[in-house]
Amino acid sequence: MTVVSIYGITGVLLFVMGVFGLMTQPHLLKKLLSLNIASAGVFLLMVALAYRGDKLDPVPHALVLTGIVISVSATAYAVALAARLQKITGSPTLEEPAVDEP
Amino acid sequence: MIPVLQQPETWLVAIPALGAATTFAFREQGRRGVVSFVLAGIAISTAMTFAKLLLRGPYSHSIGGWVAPLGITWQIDGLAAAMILLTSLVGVMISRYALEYFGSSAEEQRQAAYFWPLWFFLLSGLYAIFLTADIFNWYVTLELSGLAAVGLITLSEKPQALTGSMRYLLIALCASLFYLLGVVFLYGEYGSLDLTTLAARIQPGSVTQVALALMTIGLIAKAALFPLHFWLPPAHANAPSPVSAALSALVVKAGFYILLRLQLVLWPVVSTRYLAIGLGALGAAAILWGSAQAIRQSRLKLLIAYSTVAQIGYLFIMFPLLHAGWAGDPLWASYAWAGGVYQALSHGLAKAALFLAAGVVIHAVGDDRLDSLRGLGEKLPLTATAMALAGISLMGIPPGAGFIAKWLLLSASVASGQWGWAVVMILGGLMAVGYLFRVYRRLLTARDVPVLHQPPRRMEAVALTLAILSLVFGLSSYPLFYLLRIGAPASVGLYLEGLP
Amino acid sequence: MSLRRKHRRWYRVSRWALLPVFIALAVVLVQTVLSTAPANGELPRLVDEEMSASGVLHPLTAVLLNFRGYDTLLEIGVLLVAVIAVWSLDASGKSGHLRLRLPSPNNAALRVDLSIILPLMVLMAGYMVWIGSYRPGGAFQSGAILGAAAVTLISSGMLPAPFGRSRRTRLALAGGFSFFMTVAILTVLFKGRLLNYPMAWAGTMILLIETLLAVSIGAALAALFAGVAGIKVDEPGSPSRREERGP
Amino acid sequence: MSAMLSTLDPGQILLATVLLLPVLLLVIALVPGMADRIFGLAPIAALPAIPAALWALFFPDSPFGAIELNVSALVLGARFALDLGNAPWLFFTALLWCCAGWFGRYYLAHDERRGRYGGFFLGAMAGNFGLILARDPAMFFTCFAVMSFMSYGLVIHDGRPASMVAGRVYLGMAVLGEVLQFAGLVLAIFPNLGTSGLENFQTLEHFRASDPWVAGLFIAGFGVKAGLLGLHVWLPMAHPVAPTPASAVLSGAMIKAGLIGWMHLLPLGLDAFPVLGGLMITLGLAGAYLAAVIGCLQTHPKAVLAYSSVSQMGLMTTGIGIALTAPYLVTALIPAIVLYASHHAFAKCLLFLSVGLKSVRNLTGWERVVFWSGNSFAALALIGAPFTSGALAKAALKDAVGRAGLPSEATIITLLTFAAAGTTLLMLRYLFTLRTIAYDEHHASPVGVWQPWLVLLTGIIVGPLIVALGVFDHAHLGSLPFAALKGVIPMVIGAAGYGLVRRWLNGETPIIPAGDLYRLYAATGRVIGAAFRPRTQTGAAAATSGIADGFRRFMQPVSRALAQGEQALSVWSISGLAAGAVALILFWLAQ
Amino acid sequence: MTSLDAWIPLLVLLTSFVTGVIILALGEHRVAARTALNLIGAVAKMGLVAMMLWGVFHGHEYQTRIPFLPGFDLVLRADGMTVLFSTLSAGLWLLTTIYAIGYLENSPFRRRFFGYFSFCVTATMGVSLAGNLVTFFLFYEMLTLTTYPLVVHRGNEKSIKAGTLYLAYTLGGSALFLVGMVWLYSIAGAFDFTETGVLSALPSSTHGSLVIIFFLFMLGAGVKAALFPLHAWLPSAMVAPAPVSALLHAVAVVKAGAFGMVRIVYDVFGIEFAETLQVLTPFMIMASFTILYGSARALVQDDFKKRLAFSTVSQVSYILLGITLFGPLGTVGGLVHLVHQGVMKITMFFAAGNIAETLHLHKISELKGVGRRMPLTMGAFSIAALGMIGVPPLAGFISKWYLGLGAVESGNNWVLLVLAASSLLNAAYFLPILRVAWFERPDRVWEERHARGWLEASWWLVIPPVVTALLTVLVGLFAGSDYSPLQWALLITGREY
Repeated sequence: MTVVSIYGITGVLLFVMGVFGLMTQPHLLKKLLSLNIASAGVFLLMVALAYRGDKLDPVPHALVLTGIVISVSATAYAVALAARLQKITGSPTLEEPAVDEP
Repeated sequence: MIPVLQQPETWLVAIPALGAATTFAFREQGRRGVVSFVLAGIAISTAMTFAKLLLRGPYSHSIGGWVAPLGITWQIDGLAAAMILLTSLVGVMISRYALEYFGSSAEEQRQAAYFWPLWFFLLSGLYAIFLTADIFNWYVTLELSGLAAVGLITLSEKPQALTGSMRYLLIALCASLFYLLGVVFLYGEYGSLDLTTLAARIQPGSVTQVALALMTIGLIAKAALFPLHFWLPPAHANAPSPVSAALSALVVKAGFYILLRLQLVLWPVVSTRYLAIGLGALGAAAILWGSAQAIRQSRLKLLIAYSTVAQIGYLFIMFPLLHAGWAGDPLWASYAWAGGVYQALSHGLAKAALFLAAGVVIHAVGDDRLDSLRGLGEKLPLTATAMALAGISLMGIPPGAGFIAKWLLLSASVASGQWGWAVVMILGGLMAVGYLFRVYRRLLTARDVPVLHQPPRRMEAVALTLAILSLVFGLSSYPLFYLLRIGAPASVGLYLEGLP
Repeated sequence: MSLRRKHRRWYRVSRWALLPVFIALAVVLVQTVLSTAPANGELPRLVDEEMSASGVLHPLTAVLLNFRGYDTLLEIGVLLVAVIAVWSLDASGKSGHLRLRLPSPNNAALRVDLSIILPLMVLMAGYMVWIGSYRPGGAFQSGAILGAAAVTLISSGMLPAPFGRSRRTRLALAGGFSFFMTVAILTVLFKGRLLNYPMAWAGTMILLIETLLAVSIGAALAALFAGVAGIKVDEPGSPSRREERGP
Repeated sequence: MSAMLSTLDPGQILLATVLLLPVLLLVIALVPGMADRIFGLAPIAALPAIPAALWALFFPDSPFGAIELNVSALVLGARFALDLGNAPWLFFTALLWCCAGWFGRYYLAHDERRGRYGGFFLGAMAGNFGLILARDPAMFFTCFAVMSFMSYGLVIHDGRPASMVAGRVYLGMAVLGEVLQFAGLVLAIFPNLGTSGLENFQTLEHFRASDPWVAGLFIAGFGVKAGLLGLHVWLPMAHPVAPTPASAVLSGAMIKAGLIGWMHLLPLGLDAFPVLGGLMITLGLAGAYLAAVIGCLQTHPKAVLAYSSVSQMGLMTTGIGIALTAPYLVTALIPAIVLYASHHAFAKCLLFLSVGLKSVRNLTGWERVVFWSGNSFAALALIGAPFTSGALAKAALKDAVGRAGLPSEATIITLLTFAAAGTTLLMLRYLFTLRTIAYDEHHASPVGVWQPWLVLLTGIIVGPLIVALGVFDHAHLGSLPFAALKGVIPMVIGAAGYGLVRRWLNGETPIIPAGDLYRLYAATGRVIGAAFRPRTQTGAAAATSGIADGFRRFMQPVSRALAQGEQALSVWSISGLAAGAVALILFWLAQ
Repeated sequence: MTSLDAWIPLLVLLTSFVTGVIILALGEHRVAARTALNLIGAVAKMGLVAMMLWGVFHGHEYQTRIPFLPGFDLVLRADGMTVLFSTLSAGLWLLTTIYAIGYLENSPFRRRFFGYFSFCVTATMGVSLAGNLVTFFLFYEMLTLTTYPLVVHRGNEKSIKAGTLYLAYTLGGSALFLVGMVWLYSIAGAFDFTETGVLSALPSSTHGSLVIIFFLFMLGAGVKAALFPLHAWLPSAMVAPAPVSALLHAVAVVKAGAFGMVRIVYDVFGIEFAETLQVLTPFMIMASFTILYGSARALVQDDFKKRLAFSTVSQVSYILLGITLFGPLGTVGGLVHLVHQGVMKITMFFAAGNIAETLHLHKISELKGVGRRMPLTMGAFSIAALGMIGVPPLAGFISKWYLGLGAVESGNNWVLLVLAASSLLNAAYFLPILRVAWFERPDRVWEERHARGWLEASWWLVIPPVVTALLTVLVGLFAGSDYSPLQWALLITGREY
């Protein structure tokens, strides 16, 4: 088991955990955190992959950077949205379920 | 000037993006001018892109002059052109509509101030999606358009819109991660992000399969395929109407488009037909489930949104048909291909028309309960006509464009002996009749309604134009098929080669 | 049983049902990581080969702003979209979403600290842009520092809060992206390819772009922060500051 | 039009006039306000037919002798002809129509609906002439139908409930007859059809029945009109309620259309259908006797006359039956039947008109004498008393039958002979009931009303003779024992019989109501109808709403399930589950 | 001439389509303009159809081809059958338009009504002009959709329900048709309608599928033709205004279904090939049953229009009966009934509408003495009713005559029983109407005659039924002439065998 594998496996486990959290955590902030964990997992895997071979691969790094910016942007917006939601609905969670009886 | 004229595709991305920045930075000043400029730009660039395509055949554009796999490459062929056509048509129309939709009240002006930049970014993102052939670039463009789309939904400050968009956002982000994970695996396995390069290198293998499966999951969630569609109806139904139109007509197609590209390039090599059948089964379930839900709704926009869920199902039935064709007679695959793309186009036009018409209704009577529609047929004849004409396409009745799509898909399924899909599609058509006529019969009910606000004629005209377009494409498929034939992969091009 | 209660039960049951599914997912993914083929090293080699033409010395920057500069261009767009979207949530700009209690702007210690730290941060940011061409760094790092500087200012009450939506701010926000996009389209005019910098100009242009981008990114990050964390100041007289906003 | 006319020779113009004159008058009558004026012209419409018929009868070789008129554009290629075969029919029919129309002018002069009556009268007349002259099936059928349907208006003329019922029965039976004829015609053509199947169907001869089933259809189809036993119920119901002149033509002229149909379409002289022939003989004779018995029980003179018609038609039916059994006899039988038909027509017409006459004239003095003696004479003629036309007709009939060589020949002749007893019974009953008809001064008519009556009286003497001279060779005619006093025997029996039963017959209401079997048919019809009658809701409507209800009931849980399903899917963990499951399935499928 | 020939079929469609569009675009209150447009359109269409009639008779080819899908063109073509049906439609459209103008005087939604009315006729003409299945299907569906607003025209609960039922049935049928069409094309490729059919050349291995396809087609078209058990929409669609019912029953929807069957049997499969496949008999039986069923149901209706509706159910199946009787005579009967039924039925609906509109009577039992109040209307009705019964020499007789001959020719003598029973039933439900109307005394005092003059109602309302009644007489009485529908049917039939 190489270092790459360890990072990689950690990455995917983080991803799965994050997604699991997203699915199961009712609080919106926790959902967002879960998402960030998941994306961190993916980024970790990317970085790990860059370390394979004899030469450091700059491409995944660039991709991760891009990914991070996107992730930051999305998270910021999501937090704003969550805050707005809480202000309007008074609840930090999404209604379960979303669909009302027509 | 010559190089500009030679690369019209770049303007498709650049013009709306610059328009977005401008409308953001300068807000009210000269907005109409900027919008007109952008729309004209879109129209001209689209036309020129097509002209170039027709003259030169399929071509690629290596960004920065860096050829793949180092750089990002755009591939412009018939399929991309078809989606660009849809985007331009619907985009221009929605823009025209939005100019009227946001009125002069302070509140509406504030909304408009954010609508335009977000909307132009969305357009730019969509063009970028349809042009590119780089799997990571797709991630970026998906995020760009996705984030813009969510932002647009929240312009409607209704609580349902906010919760809907929150769901949408979370799902979209999660779906993107799935997709990205798949991209990472593919990159790890083949060392390239370029689709063409990948196509050359790809081999069956567990990593490949998992990667493709991950990407597929992400994309079907973005495309709102059953059972991952649940975010769509609240989001689409509660957004401002031009936004709903854009979402249903264009944004969900993005996920489908990428999946189709992957399918076409990679899957003939690696995919098993069971995967395709699985997707088809989800599509079939979507048709039935979405239609059944639409029939139950008591709000117009929810009904239309569920109709989108159903209509997306047709797109996915294309996949098992493609595979059946590849396994059997390539002609069948080409039927499925042409039919699937046509479905994307026809649904886009018709659904945009419907949502825009719904917007007119809301403008006129203040809400979109189905029962508020009673007697509106007489008060808003243009809008009612738009709904009716758009519905023809959705129901798959000639001369709606949806008929051509359904015809080809049906032909493929019958010819390849896959009767199940045919039955579902026919049932779906009938159910579409079921939910659409819930609308129409209220429109035709005799009731004297006081229209609260006479909507601007232009809004009605735009909806009607789109609806008529959906019939125009239904009357003759040749123009689109000529376009689509350019650079169609050999595996699906047989039918279109038969064009005179 | 009411529907709502029914859902709660679904919720509980489905949570537990999720666990095995996700464990299976994890197993599949781990297996996939383990069976990923070794790198073929093609891309790093290509990057190396083309470094000379990229106009920069650092491969990461080369990839980020030249080879895959288009990704970066769009990514800046994403950032801008996020800002617009956040602002749109609170269209009036009157109130933020979260309430922060600010220290008094008259706090002398804070002022002194800031007067030292802020110039340093700006300097650092400039350095980051400069160094990006041959070492890890670049517009993002620089922008992050600038953003942090702005956030510091905001949370110390020195910058009008919420972060103003004046045209100047908006120009700063949109400027980087617009410039980048304009350059991209200008290269089409001259070279026929999007973002195809003339070889001789590549370095300069990238530097220019990075500089502007850094400003924009910084502004964007600060705007995001301000948009999310609308500031509420309890002290008298503060409303005048709170009301300051773009036209 | 003139070009068309110029291609017609004078004979064809005459024929066209015969056919078109009633139609033309009818069309004019449809113009608002014209009906009442045209009403009086009805007898004139029948006039051209009389000379035309006579001409054809006696100068067959002249330009007016054998006329053919083909109008291919009409219906399915219409063909008309006037020749020796149908001239006698046209002759007595036209005369009857003329007299009845003439009589009607007086009889209905005060009737407010006389215009309507005139229209129907003209229509029926046109149909009657047309069917006599038609030589192609479509036209024949057309004219037959026109006559039948137009007569309906005559039957229900006064609009009283009894008339309406009678009209309904009449119409029902008429339609039934049409339908049976139609089926017969259609079936009959097939063996004669050319290979291409699209050749024009030329003449009625092509449609002669060639197999027993088709013949059976024709027998029944025309039997309705001819009052074949079992199908005769409309006769005794319709005749009493119709205005007298209408009854006269119904019973005298129109009833013969059935005979004409049989003669055209049964394979007389070609094939022998002994079973059907036997059936017709049986029904005919049974009808002759049974009708006499039932008729005797009637209280209204017109009902008695109607039964008499059934009875007389039974004898003619017997003749046809024999012709069907023994084809070789046709040449002798047909003239005999024609003669008999004409004789019956004149006599019956006069008797009917008498009923009317009595109600519109206050008979006193010479009128009374003339009336009763004329009636008696007609009655005697009908019975077949020696030296009357009836005797001549019966003699001709029996003579023809006598050559048959049938096993039952003697029996038939005997039965034919003794049918006269029944007729005697009926005539006595008629004369008796006629007395009860009272003078109605509201409808008093001028003396002119006697004119048609007197013409007919002459007709009874001369008319059959003319026909006989036309259709028989004179030597044969001379040999007929029409003066035989043997004929008196059945009369005596009949008279005695009437004397015996007379005391029972004095009730106000008939013992067996007119229309005898109708009650039975109606009851059967009601039973069958009840089976089809809807309960509360009509079948399909109930089924539809039932299905709709069922659908709604079925949809309620489905709808609920859909709602819950969609709600469940929007629960994060469940959708996550779904997503995860889809993912795993896709992984698995992708392998 | 040749270049114009290619345009005429399209022009025939456009005359009513453009009219419809302009009418919809005009305001509700532009009565005069609308009336003028309607009449101009109808007359223009008549003229063009007459031109085609003349041309087809003299061997001209009228064909418009529009590329639709690769391999499939939209083909508008005039052949014998087309001309038969389009002459009927164009003629009756003119009359119905006149009638509708009078009927809807002062009622709401006239703009919508006349707009969709024109579209409906466009669709019908399209159905008749269609040169292949796709084109046929296109107009067939267009017909369904454009008729819907007419069915629900009144916009009340009842008409909405009827409309829903109508849609459920007709679109369900279309789905079957669509499946059949796709299937057939997947077996046989693209083809145009051809006299004597095109499918007989297919290998015998496909025959099993072809049988099923035939059933799909016929059931698909059978819904519109109100074949039992697919007929329930028709009686309930009676809630529509009278001109709509008239058009629906006589020309448009029901007839399009029947015409579709004709096309399928003759020009797709070919009657001889269909006979080889042994698919005709089931439909013969279905048609026979429908004939009897419709009549039996009509018998117990007291609602005037309902009775007529069930009568339509019965009468239209005569057409199917005719085309499923193998042999030229049956074909002639079926084809000629297509026209005859239209002329007769439209008369009846005009008349029923007149009575409802003028005297507000809807039940048969209320019609006592109507004949005297409205002699022209009732006279027209009577002629049509007698024609329906098959009384010679009216139109219905001609049809029944050939149908009967056809039955014998094809060796299905039992069909005669059906015809006979049906005629009796027809008589049983039509004649009482005549009796009540003509011979029973009115039990009420009628309102004064229409204010406009000596006619019993507005002349817009009276002229059309009188004209169609005259036609009923003329097409029957002069069936033997060279210009009668019968001769045309004979001409067509000659080409089909």
